[in-house]
Amino acid sequence: MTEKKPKKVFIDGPISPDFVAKSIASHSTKKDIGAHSIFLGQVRNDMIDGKSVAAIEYTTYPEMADLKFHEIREAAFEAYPLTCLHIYHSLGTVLAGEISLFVFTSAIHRAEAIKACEYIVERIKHEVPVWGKEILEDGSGSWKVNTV
Amino acid sequence: MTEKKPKKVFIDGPISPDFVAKSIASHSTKKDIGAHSIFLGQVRNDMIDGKSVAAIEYTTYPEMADLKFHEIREAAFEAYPLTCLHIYHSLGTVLAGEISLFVFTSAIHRAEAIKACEYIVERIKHEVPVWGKEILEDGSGSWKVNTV
Amino acid sequence: MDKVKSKITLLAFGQLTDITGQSTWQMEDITDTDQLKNILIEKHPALANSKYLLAVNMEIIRGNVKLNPGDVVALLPPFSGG
Amino acid sequence: MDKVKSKITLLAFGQLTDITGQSTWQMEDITDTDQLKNILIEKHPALANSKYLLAVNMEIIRGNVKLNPGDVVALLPPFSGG
Repeated sequence: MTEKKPKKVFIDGPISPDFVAKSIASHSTKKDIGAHSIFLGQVRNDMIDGKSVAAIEYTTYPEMADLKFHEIREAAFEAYPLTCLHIYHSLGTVLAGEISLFVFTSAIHRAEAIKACEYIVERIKHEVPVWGKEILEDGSGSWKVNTV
Repeated sequence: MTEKKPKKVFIDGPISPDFVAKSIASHSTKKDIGAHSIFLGQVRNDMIDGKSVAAIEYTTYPEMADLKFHEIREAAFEAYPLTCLHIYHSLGTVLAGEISLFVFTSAIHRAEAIKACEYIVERIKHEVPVWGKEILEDGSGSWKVNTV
Repeated sequence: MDKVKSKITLLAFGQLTDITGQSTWQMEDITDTDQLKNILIEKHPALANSKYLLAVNMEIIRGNVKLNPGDVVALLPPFSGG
Repeated sequence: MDKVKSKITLLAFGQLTDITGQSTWQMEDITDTDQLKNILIEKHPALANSKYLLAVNMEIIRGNVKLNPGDVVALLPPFSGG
Protein backbone atom coordinates (compact mmCIF):
# COMPACT_ATOMS: atom_id res chain seq x y z
CA MET A 1 0.00 0.00 0.00
CA THR A 2 1.22 3.46 -0.82
CA GLU A 3 0.65 6.47 1.38
CA LYS A 4 -1.48 8.20 -1.23
CA LYS A 5 -4.89 9.08 0.11
CA PRO A 6 -7.66 7.17 -1.66
CA LYS A 7 -9.55 9.41 -4.08
CA LYS A 8 -13.22 10.05 -3.55
CA VAL A 9 -15.21 7.58 -5.63
CA PHE A 10 -18.71 7.56 -4.16
CA ILE A 11 -21.36 10.01 -5.25
CA ASP A 12 -24.76 10.46 -3.61
CA GLY A 13 -27.43 9.49 -6.12
CA PRO A 14 -27.03 9.26 -9.91
CA ILE A 15 -24.04 10.43 -11.95
CA SER A 16 -25.27 13.15 -14.28
CA PRO A 17 -24.30 13.48 -17.96
CA ASP A 18 -23.13 17.00 -17.10
CA PHE A 19 -20.72 15.58 -14.55
CA VAL A 20 -19.33 13.33 -17.29
CA ALA A 21 -19.03 16.32 -19.63
CA LYS A 22 -17.14 18.33 -17.00
CA SER A 23 -14.76 15.42 -16.46
CA ILE A 24 -14.09 15.21 -20.20
CA ALA A 25 -13.65 18.98 -20.53
CA SER A 26 -11.13 19.04 -17.68
CA HIS A 27 -8.79 16.90 -19.80
CA SER A 28 -8.49 19.35 -22.69
CA THR A 29 -5.47 20.90 -21.01
CA LYS A 30 -3.68 17.53 -20.97
CA LYS A 31 -2.54 17.68 -24.55
CA ASP A 32 -0.51 14.49 -24.53
CA ILE A 33 -3.75 12.50 -24.26
CA GLY A 34 -4.82 10.91 -27.56
CA ALA A 35 -7.61 8.62 -26.38
CA HIS A 36 -10.28 8.45 -23.69
CA SER A 37 -12.28 5.34 -22.89
CA ILE A 38 -15.42 5.70 -20.81
CA PHE A 39 -17.69 3.09 -19.30
CA LEU A 40 -21.09 4.04 -17.91
CA GLY A 41 -23.32 1.65 -15.99
CA GLN A 42 -27.00 2.54 -16.35
CA VAL A 43 -29.84 1.16 -14.19
CA ARG A 44 -32.15 -1.12 -16.21
CA ASN A 45 -35.87 -1.50 -15.68
CA ASP A 46 -35.64 -5.30 -15.69
CA MET A 47 -38.80 -7.29 -15.04
CA ILE A 48 -38.70 -9.27 -11.80
CA ASP A 49 -41.71 -11.51 -11.05
CA GLY A 50 -43.77 -9.43 -13.46
CA LYS A 51 -42.82 -6.10 -11.87
CA SER A 52 -40.36 -3.68 -13.37
CA VAL A 53 -37.37 -2.22 -11.53
CA ALA A 54 -37.97 1.46 -10.73
CA ALA A 55 -34.62 2.13 -9.06
CA ILE A 56 -31.61 0.58 -7.39
CA GLU A 57 -30.52 1.49 -3.88
CA TYR A 58 -26.77 1.07 -3.53
CA THR A 59 -25.03 0.43 -0.23
CA THR A 60 -21.40 -0.34 0.52
CA TYR A 61 -18.82 -1.31 3.11
CA PRO A 62 -17.12 2.07 2.77
CA GLU A 63 -13.69 1.38 4.28
CA MET A 64 -13.20 -1.83 2.33
CA ALA A 65 -14.58 -0.31 -0.89
CA ASP A 66 -12.14 2.61 -0.63
CA LEU A 67 -9.31 0.13 -0.13
CA LYS A 68 -10.41 -1.94 -3.14
CA PHE A 69 -10.84 1.08 -5.41
CA HIS A 70 -7.38 2.19 -4.37
CA GLU A 71 -5.89 -1.24 -5.14
CA ILE A 72 -7.61 -1.35 -8.52
CA ARG A 73 -6.39 2.14 -9.40
CA GLU A 74 -2.79 1.30 -8.45
CA ALA A 75 -2.92 -1.97 -10.40
CA ALA A 76 -4.32 -0.25 -13.49
CA PHE A 77 -1.56 2.37 -13.46
CA GLU A 78 0.95 -0.46 -13.02
CA ALA A 79 -0.46 -2.54 -15.89
CA TYR A 80 -1.18 0.22 -18.42
CA PRO A 81 0.60 3.47 -19.32
CA LEU A 82 -2.31 5.73 -18.40
CA THR A 83 -2.27 9.50 -18.26
CA CYS A 84 -5.44 9.72 -16.18
CA LEU A 85 -7.92 7.48 -14.42
CA HIS A 86 -11.17 8.35 -12.68
CA ILE A 87 -13.75 6.11 -11.05
CA TYR A 88 -17.14 7.22 -9.69
CA HIS A 89 -19.86 5.04 -8.21
CA SER A 90 -23.28 6.00 -6.92
CA LEU A 91 -24.59 5.29 -3.45
CA GLY A 92 -28.25 5.61 -2.47
CA THR A 93 -31.09 5.69 -4.95
CA VAL A 94 -30.51 5.68 -8.72
CA LEU A 95 -33.61 5.53 -10.94
CA ALA A 96 -33.92 3.28 -13.99
CA GLY A 97 -32.31 5.11 -16.92
CA GLU A 98 -29.85 6.93 -14.66
CA ILE A 99 -26.11 6.26 -14.39
CA SER A 100 -24.50 4.60 -11.37
CA LEU A 101 -20.95 3.83 -12.51
CA PHE A 102 -18.49 6.01 -14.44
CA VAL A 103 -15.02 4.73 -15.29
CA PHE A 104 -12.80 7.08 -17.30
CA THR A 105 -9.32 6.21 -18.60
CA SER A 106 -7.03 8.39 -20.72
CA ALA A 107 -3.80 7.49 -22.48
CA ILE A 108 -1.53 8.57 -25.30
CA HIS A 109 -2.81 5.76 -27.55
CA ARG A 110 -6.19 4.10 -27.81
CA ALA A 111 -5.27 0.49 -27.00
CA GLU A 112 -4.11 1.30 -23.47
CA ALA A 113 -7.12 3.47 -22.64
CA ILE A 114 -9.59 0.86 -23.92
CA LYS A 115 -7.93 -2.16 -22.26
CA ALA A 116 -7.46 -0.38 -18.94
CA CYS A 117 -11.09 0.75 -18.83
CA GLU A 118 -12.34 -2.79 -19.41
CA TYR A 119 -9.91 -4.15 -16.82
CA ILE A 120 -11.10 -1.69 -14.20
CA VAL A 121 -14.81 -2.30 -14.85
CA GLU A 122 -14.33 -6.07 -14.48
CA ARG A 123 -12.41 -5.69 -11.24
CA ILE A 124 -14.99 -3.30 -9.80
CA LYS A 125 -17.84 -5.69 -10.59
CA HIS A 126 -16.03 -8.64 -8.98
CA GLU A 127 -14.08 -7.12 -6.11
CA VAL A 128 -15.69 -4.00 -4.73
CA PRO A 129 -18.17 -4.52 -1.87
CA VAL A 130 -21.20 -2.68 -3.22
CA TRP A 131 -24.72 -4.05 -3.17
CA GLY A 132 -27.70 -2.99 -5.21
CA LYS A 133 -31.23 -3.52 -4.00
CA GLU A 134 -33.66 -3.33 -6.87
CA ILE A 135 -36.74 -1.36 -5.90
CA LEU A 136 -39.73 -2.61 -7.87
CA GLU A 137 -42.60 -0.49 -9.13
CA ASP A 138 -44.80 -1.61 -6.22
CA GLY A 139 -42.15 -0.57 -3.70
CA SER A 140 -40.94 -4.07 -2.87
CA GLY A 141 -37.23 -4.89 -2.99
CA SER A 142 -35.10 -7.55 -4.64
CA TRP A 143 -31.34 -7.95 -4.25
CA LYS A 144 -29.47 -7.55 -7.51
CA VAL A 145 -27.09 -10.22 -8.84
CA ASN A 146 -24.39 -9.12 -11.29
CA THR A 147 -23.84 -10.75 -14.65
CA VAL A 148 -20.51 -12.58 -14.52
CA MET B 1 -26.55 -2.84 -48.74
CA THR B 2 -29.76 -1.98 -46.98
CA GLU B 3 -31.98 0.90 -47.99
CA LYS B 4 -31.43 2.69 -44.70
CA LYS B 5 -30.09 6.17 -45.21
CA PRO B 6 -26.58 6.58 -43.80
CA LYS B 7 -26.66 8.55 -40.56
CA LYS B 8 -24.83 11.84 -40.31
CA VAL B 9 -21.38 11.23 -38.84
CA PHE B 10 -19.31 14.28 -39.71
CA ILE B 11 -19.26 17.36 -37.53
CA ASP B 12 -17.62 20.66 -38.43
CA GLY B 13 -14.80 21.31 -36.00
CA PRO B 14 -14.33 19.70 -32.58
CA ILE B 15 -16.83 17.50 -30.74
CA SER B 16 -17.71 19.30 -27.51
CA PRO B 17 -18.04 17.63 -24.10
CA ASP B 18 -21.56 19.10 -23.98
CA PHE B 19 -22.44 17.25 -27.17
CA VAL B 20 -21.26 14.02 -25.50
CA ALA B 21 -23.35 14.85 -22.42
CA LYS B 22 -26.45 15.44 -24.54
CA SER B 23 -25.92 12.11 -26.30
CA ILE B 24 -25.64 10.33 -22.96
CA ALA B 25 -28.69 12.11 -21.54
CA SER B 26 -30.79 11.17 -24.56
CA HIS B 27 -30.41 7.50 -23.60
CA SER B 28 -32.00 7.82 -20.16
CA THR B 29 -35.38 7.00 -21.70
CA LYS B 30 -34.03 3.69 -23.06
CA LYS B 31 -34.38 1.82 -19.82
CA ASP B 32 -33.32 -1.57 -21.13
CA ILE B 33 -29.75 -0.24 -21.51
CA GLY B 34 -27.40 -1.41 -18.77
CA ALA B 35 -24.04 -0.32 -20.18
CA HIS B 36 -22.58 2.41 -22.36
CA SER B 37 -19.08 2.32 -23.80
CA ILE B 38 -17.61 5.52 -25.17
CA PHE B 39 -14.40 6.16 -27.06
CA LEU B 40 -13.11 9.68 -27.58
CA GLY B 41 -10.17 10.55 -29.79
CA GLN B 42 -8.37 13.70 -28.65
CA VAL B 43 -5.83 15.68 -30.70
CA ARG B 44 -2.34 15.42 -29.19
CA ASN B 45 0.29 18.14 -29.25
CA ASP B 46 2.98 15.71 -30.48
CA MET B 47 6.42 17.11 -31.25
CA ILE B 48 7.35 16.88 -34.94
CA ASP B 49 10.85 18.03 -35.90
CA GLY B 50 11.01 20.04 -32.69
CA LYS B 51 7.68 21.79 -33.29
CA SER B 52 4.49 20.92 -31.45
CA VAL B 53 1.20 20.12 -33.15
CA ALA B 54 -1.26 22.98 -32.65
CA ALA B 55 -4.19 21.41 -34.50
CA ILE B 56 -5.25 18.76 -36.99
CA GLU B 57 -7.15 19.60 -40.17
CA TYR B 58 -9.34 16.67 -41.16
CA THR B 59 -10.49 16.02 -44.73
CA THR B 60 -12.39 13.09 -46.19
CA TYR B 61 -13.73 11.42 -49.30
CA PRO B 62 -17.30 12.03 -48.15
CA GLU B 63 -19.25 9.54 -50.29
CA MET B 64 -16.88 6.68 -49.54
CA ALA B 65 -16.63 7.58 -45.86
CA ASP B 66 -20.44 7.57 -45.54
CA LEU B 67 -20.51 4.15 -47.20
CA LYS B 68 -17.80 2.81 -44.87
CA PHE B 69 -19.42 4.20 -41.72
CA HIS B 70 -22.66 2.60 -42.85
CA GLU B 71 -20.96 -0.77 -43.44
CA ILE B 72 -19.25 -0.62 -40.05
CA ARG B 73 -22.51 0.26 -38.32
CA GLU B 74 -24.37 -2.62 -39.99
CA ALA B 75 -21.56 -5.07 -39.18
CA ALA B 76 -21.48 -3.97 -35.53
CA PHE B 77 -25.23 -4.48 -35.13
CA GLU B 78 -24.82 -7.88 -36.81
CA ALA B 79 -21.94 -8.94 -34.56
CA TYR B 80 -23.13 -7.57 -31.22
CA PRO B 81 -26.58 -7.26 -29.61
CA LEU B 82 -26.51 -3.48 -29.33
CA THR B 83 -29.37 -1.25 -28.30
CA CYS B 84 -27.78 1.91 -29.73
CA LEU B 85 -24.75 2.96 -31.70
CA HIS B 86 -23.55 6.45 -32.59
CA ILE B 87 -20.43 7.57 -34.43
CA TYR B 88 -19.26 11.18 -34.85
CA HIS B 89 -16.08 12.38 -36.53
CA SER B 90 -14.77 15.90 -36.95
CA LEU B 91 -13.90 17.55 -40.24
CA GLY B 92 -11.90 20.76 -40.53
CA THR B 93 -9.75 22.16 -37.76
CA VAL B 94 -9.56 20.55 -34.31
CA LEU B 95 -7.11 22.06 -31.83
CA ALA B 96 -4.77 20.03 -29.62
CA GLY B 97 -6.75 18.98 -26.53
CA GLU B 98 -10.05 18.93 -28.44
CA ILE B 99 -12.02 15.84 -29.44
CA SER B 100 -12.27 14.61 -33.04
CA LEU B 101 -13.84 11.15 -32.73
CA PHE B 102 -16.77 9.99 -30.59
CA VAL B 103 -17.96 6.38 -30.71
CA PHE B 104 -20.85 5.48 -28.41
CA THR B 105 -22.28 1.98 -27.98
CA SER B 106 -25.07 0.89 -25.65
CA ALA B 107 -26.26 -2.60 -24.76
CA ILE B 108 -28.11 -4.54 -22.11
CA HIS B 109 -24.87 -5.95 -20.69
CA ARG B 110 -21.39 -4.49 -20.46
CA ALA B 111 -19.42 -7.05 -22.50
CA GLU B 112 -21.30 -6.32 -25.74
CA ALA B 113 -21.09 -2.54 -25.38
CA ILE B 114 -17.34 -2.65 -24.62
CA LYS B 115 -16.41 -5.14 -27.37
CA ALA B 116 -18.54 -3.39 -30.00
CA CYS B 117 -17.02 0.01 -29.22
CA GLU B 118 -13.49 -1.33 -29.58
CA TYR B 119 -14.43 -3.14 -32.83
CA ILE B 120 -15.89 0.03 -34.32
CA VAL B 121 -12.92 2.22 -33.37
CA GLU B 122 -10.48 -0.23 -34.96
CA ARG B 123 -12.50 -0.44 -38.18
CA ILE B 124 -12.81 3.35 -38.39
CA LYS B 125 -9.06 3.81 -37.98
CA HIS B 126 -8.28 1.23 -40.69
CA GLU B 127 -11.11 1.57 -43.19
CA VAL B 128 -12.59 5.05 -43.26
CA PRO B 129 -11.02 7.48 -45.75
CA VAL B 130 -10.22 10.39 -43.45
CA TRP B 131 -6.92 12.24 -43.42
CA GLY B 132 -5.47 14.45 -40.74
CA LYS B 133 -2.95 17.15 -41.54
CA GLU B 134 -1.08 18.16 -38.42
CA ILE B 135 -0.67 21.92 -38.26
CA LEU B 136 2.48 22.79 -36.37
CA GLU B 137 2.95 25.79 -34.11
CA ASP B 138 4.79 27.67 -36.88
CA GLY B 139 1.91 27.12 -39.30
CA SER B 140 3.60 24.41 -41.36
CA GLY B 141 1.83 21.12 -42.04
CA SER B 142 2.65 17.43 -41.64
CA TRP B 143 0.45 14.53 -42.69
CA LYS B 144 -0.57 12.35 -39.78
CA VAL B 145 0.07 8.60 -39.72
CA ASN B 146 -2.14 6.45 -37.47
CA THR B 147 -0.79 4.03 -34.89
CA VAL B 148 -1.62 0.52 -36.10
CA MET C 1 -12.49 -4.43 30.89
CA ASP C 2 -11.16 -7.78 29.68
CA LYS C 3 -14.55 -8.47 28.22
CA VAL C 4 -14.40 -5.44 25.96
CA LYS C 5 -10.95 -6.48 24.81
CA SER C 6 -12.03 -10.02 23.97
CA LYS C 7 -14.76 -8.84 21.62
CA ILE C 8 -14.78 -8.98 17.83
CA THR C 9 -16.98 -6.74 15.71
CA LEU C 10 -19.37 -8.25 13.19
CA LEU C 11 -20.67 -6.44 10.10
CA ALA C 12 -23.39 -7.69 7.75
CA PHE C 13 -24.30 -6.19 4.38
CA GLY C 14 -26.92 -6.38 1.67
CA GLN C 15 -29.41 -9.24 1.77
CA LEU C 16 -27.62 -10.77 4.79
CA THR C 17 -28.95 -8.01 7.04
CA ASP C 18 -32.44 -9.39 6.31
CA ILE C 19 -31.25 -12.63 7.96
CA THR C 20 -29.09 -11.27 10.79
CA GLY C 21 -31.55 -8.51 11.62
CA GLN C 22 -28.67 -6.16 12.36
CA SER C 23 -25.78 -4.71 10.40
CA THR C 24 -23.23 -4.34 13.18
CA TRP C 25 -22.80 -6.07 16.52
CA GLN C 26 -20.16 -7.56 18.76
CA MET C 27 -19.40 -11.10 19.88
CA GLU C 28 -17.22 -12.48 22.65
CA ASP C 29 -14.88 -15.44 22.99
CA ILE C 30 -14.65 -16.38 19.33
CA THR C 31 -11.39 -18.11 18.51
CA ASP C 32 -11.62 -18.69 14.75
CA THR C 33 -13.86 -18.19 11.73
CA ASP C 34 -15.09 -21.82 11.61
CA GLN C 35 -16.38 -21.45 15.16
CA LEU C 36 -17.90 -18.10 14.26
CA LYS C 37 -19.72 -19.52 11.24
CA ASN C 38 -21.17 -22.36 13.30
CA ILE C 39 -22.46 -20.00 15.96
CA LEU C 40 -23.96 -17.69 13.33
CA ILE C 41 -25.74 -20.55 11.55
CA GLU C 42 -27.13 -21.75 14.89
CA LYS C 43 -28.58 -18.30 15.52
CA HIS C 44 -29.64 -17.63 11.93
CA PRO C 45 -30.28 -20.97 10.17
CA ALA C 46 -31.06 -19.17 6.87
CA LEU C 47 -27.34 -18.32 6.63
CA ALA C 48 -26.68 -21.97 5.75
CA ASN C 49 -28.42 -21.40 2.42
CA SER C 50 -26.84 -18.00 1.77
CA LYS C 51 -23.86 -17.33 -0.42
CA TYR C 52 -21.38 -15.07 1.30
CA LEU C 53 -17.70 -14.47 1.89
CA LEU C 54 -15.98 -13.46 5.13
CA ALA C 55 -13.61 -10.54 5.30
CA VAL C 56 -11.38 -10.20 8.35
CA ASN C 57 -10.13 -6.64 8.75
CA MET C 58 -11.24 -5.91 5.16
CA GLU C 59 -9.38 -8.86 3.67
CA ILE C 60 -11.39 -11.71 2.19
CA ILE C 61 -10.38 -15.01 3.75
CA ARG C 62 -10.74 -18.60 2.55
CA GLY C 63 -10.63 -21.54 4.94
CA ASN C 64 -10.39 -21.18 8.70
CA VAL C 65 -8.62 -18.17 10.19
CA LYS C 66 -7.77 -17.47 13.81
CA LEU C 67 -9.53 -14.40 15.25
CA ASN C 68 -8.05 -11.90 17.66
CA PRO C 69 -9.80 -9.45 19.97
CA GLY C 70 -10.57 -6.26 18.07
CA ASP C 71 -10.86 -7.98 14.70
CA VAL C 72 -13.63 -6.80 12.39
CA VAL C 73 -15.36 -9.64 10.58
CA ALA C 74 -17.67 -8.75 7.69
CA LEU C 75 -20.25 -11.01 6.07
CA LEU C 76 -20.30 -10.11 2.38
CA PRO C 77 -23.05 -11.36 0.05
CA PRO C 78 -22.23 -11.44 -3.69
CA PHE C 79 -21.28 -7.97 -4.89
CA SER C 80 -23.64 -6.22 -7.26
CA GLY C 81 -22.18 -2.79 -7.88
CA GLY C 82 -21.91 -0.92 -11.16
CA MET D 1 -19.93 13.48 -77.12
CA ASP D 2 -18.08 10.17 -77.31
CA LYS D 3 -15.09 11.85 -75.76
CA VAL D 4 -17.08 12.85 -72.67
CA LYS D 5 -18.39 9.32 -72.37
CA SER D 6 -14.93 7.77 -72.58
CA LYS D 7 -13.63 9.78 -69.63
CA ILE D 8 -12.94 8.53 -66.13
CA THR D 9 -12.84 10.82 -63.11
CA LEU D 10 -9.79 10.93 -60.87
CA LEU D 11 -9.80 11.98 -57.22
CA ALA D 12 -6.75 12.53 -55.04
CA PHE D 13 -6.75 13.03 -51.27
CA GLY D 14 -4.50 14.02 -48.40
CA GLN D 15 -0.76 14.23 -49.05
CA LEU D 16 -1.25 12.94 -52.62
CA THR D 17 -2.78 16.27 -53.65
CA ASP D 18 0.63 17.82 -52.91
CA ILE D 19 2.00 15.56 -55.67
CA THR D 20 -0.85 15.62 -58.19
CA GLY D 21 -1.41 19.36 -57.74
CA GLN D 22 -5.15 18.83 -58.08
CA SER D 23 -7.80 16.91 -56.20
CA THR D 24 -10.18 16.09 -59.05
CA TRP D 25 -9.68 15.81 -62.82
CA GLN D 26 -10.65 13.65 -65.78
CA MET D 27 -8.68 11.37 -68.06
CA GLU D 28 -9.50 9.80 -71.40
CA ASP D 29 -8.89 6.42 -73.02
CA ILE D 30 -7.77 4.55 -69.90
CA THR D 31 -8.50 0.84 -70.17
CA ASP D 32 -7.33 -0.51 -66.82
CA THR D 33 -5.76 0.50 -63.49
CA ASP D 34 -2.26 -0.75 -64.36
CA GLN D 35 -2.22 1.55 -67.40
CA LEU D 36 -3.60 4.37 -65.25
CA LYS D 37 -0.88 3.94 -62.63
CA ASN D 38 1.87 4.01 -65.26
CA ILE D 39 0.52 7.20 -66.80
CA LEU D 40 0.18 8.83 -63.38
CA ILE D 41 3.75 7.94 -62.39
CA GLU D 42 5.02 9.31 -65.69
CA LYS D 43 3.30 12.62 -64.98
CA HIS D 44 4.04 12.66 -61.23
CA PRO D 45 7.20 10.63 -60.56
CA ALA D 46 6.90 11.22 -56.79
CA LEU D 47 3.88 8.88 -56.82
CA ALA D 48 6.29 5.97 -57.27
CA ASN D 49 7.52 6.54 -53.72
CA SER D 50 4.07 7.15 -52.24
CA LYS D 51 1.98 4.64 -50.38
CA TYR D 52 -1.59 4.66 -51.63
CA LEU D 53 -4.52 2.46 -52.53
CA LEU D 54 -6.87 2.79 -55.47
CA ALA D 55 -10.63 2.79 -55.04
CA VAL D 56 -12.80 2.29 -58.13
CA ASN D 57 -16.30 3.57 -57.54
CA MET D 58 -15.57 3.70 -53.80
CA GLU D 59 -14.36 0.11 -53.60
CA ILE D 60 -10.71 -0.52 -52.83
CA ILE D 61 -9.14 -2.74 -55.49
CA ARG D 62 -6.05 -4.95 -55.48
CA GLY D 63 -4.31 -6.01 -58.68
CA ASN D 64 -5.33 -4.81 -62.11
CA VAL D 65 -8.94 -3.88 -62.80
CA LYS D 66 -10.60 -2.95 -66.09
CA LEU D 67 -11.95 0.61 -66.17
CA ASN D 68 -15.13 1.74 -67.86
CA PRO D 69 -16.15 5.21 -69.00
CA GLY D 70 -17.74 7.06 -66.10
CA ASP D 71 -15.76 5.21 -63.43
CA VAL D 72 -14.48 7.23 -60.50
CA VAL D 73 -10.95 6.30 -59.46
CA ALA D 74 -9.68 7.61 -56.13
CA LEU D 75 -6.06 7.73 -54.97
CA LEU D 76 -6.13 7.12 -51.21
CA PRO D 77 -3.06 7.69 -49.03
CA PRO D 78 -2.97 5.87 -45.67
CA PHE D 79 -5.98 6.83 -43.56
CA SER D 80 -5.40 8.88 -40.44
CA GLY D 81 -8.82 9.60 -39.01
CA GLY D 82 -9.89 9.49 -35.38
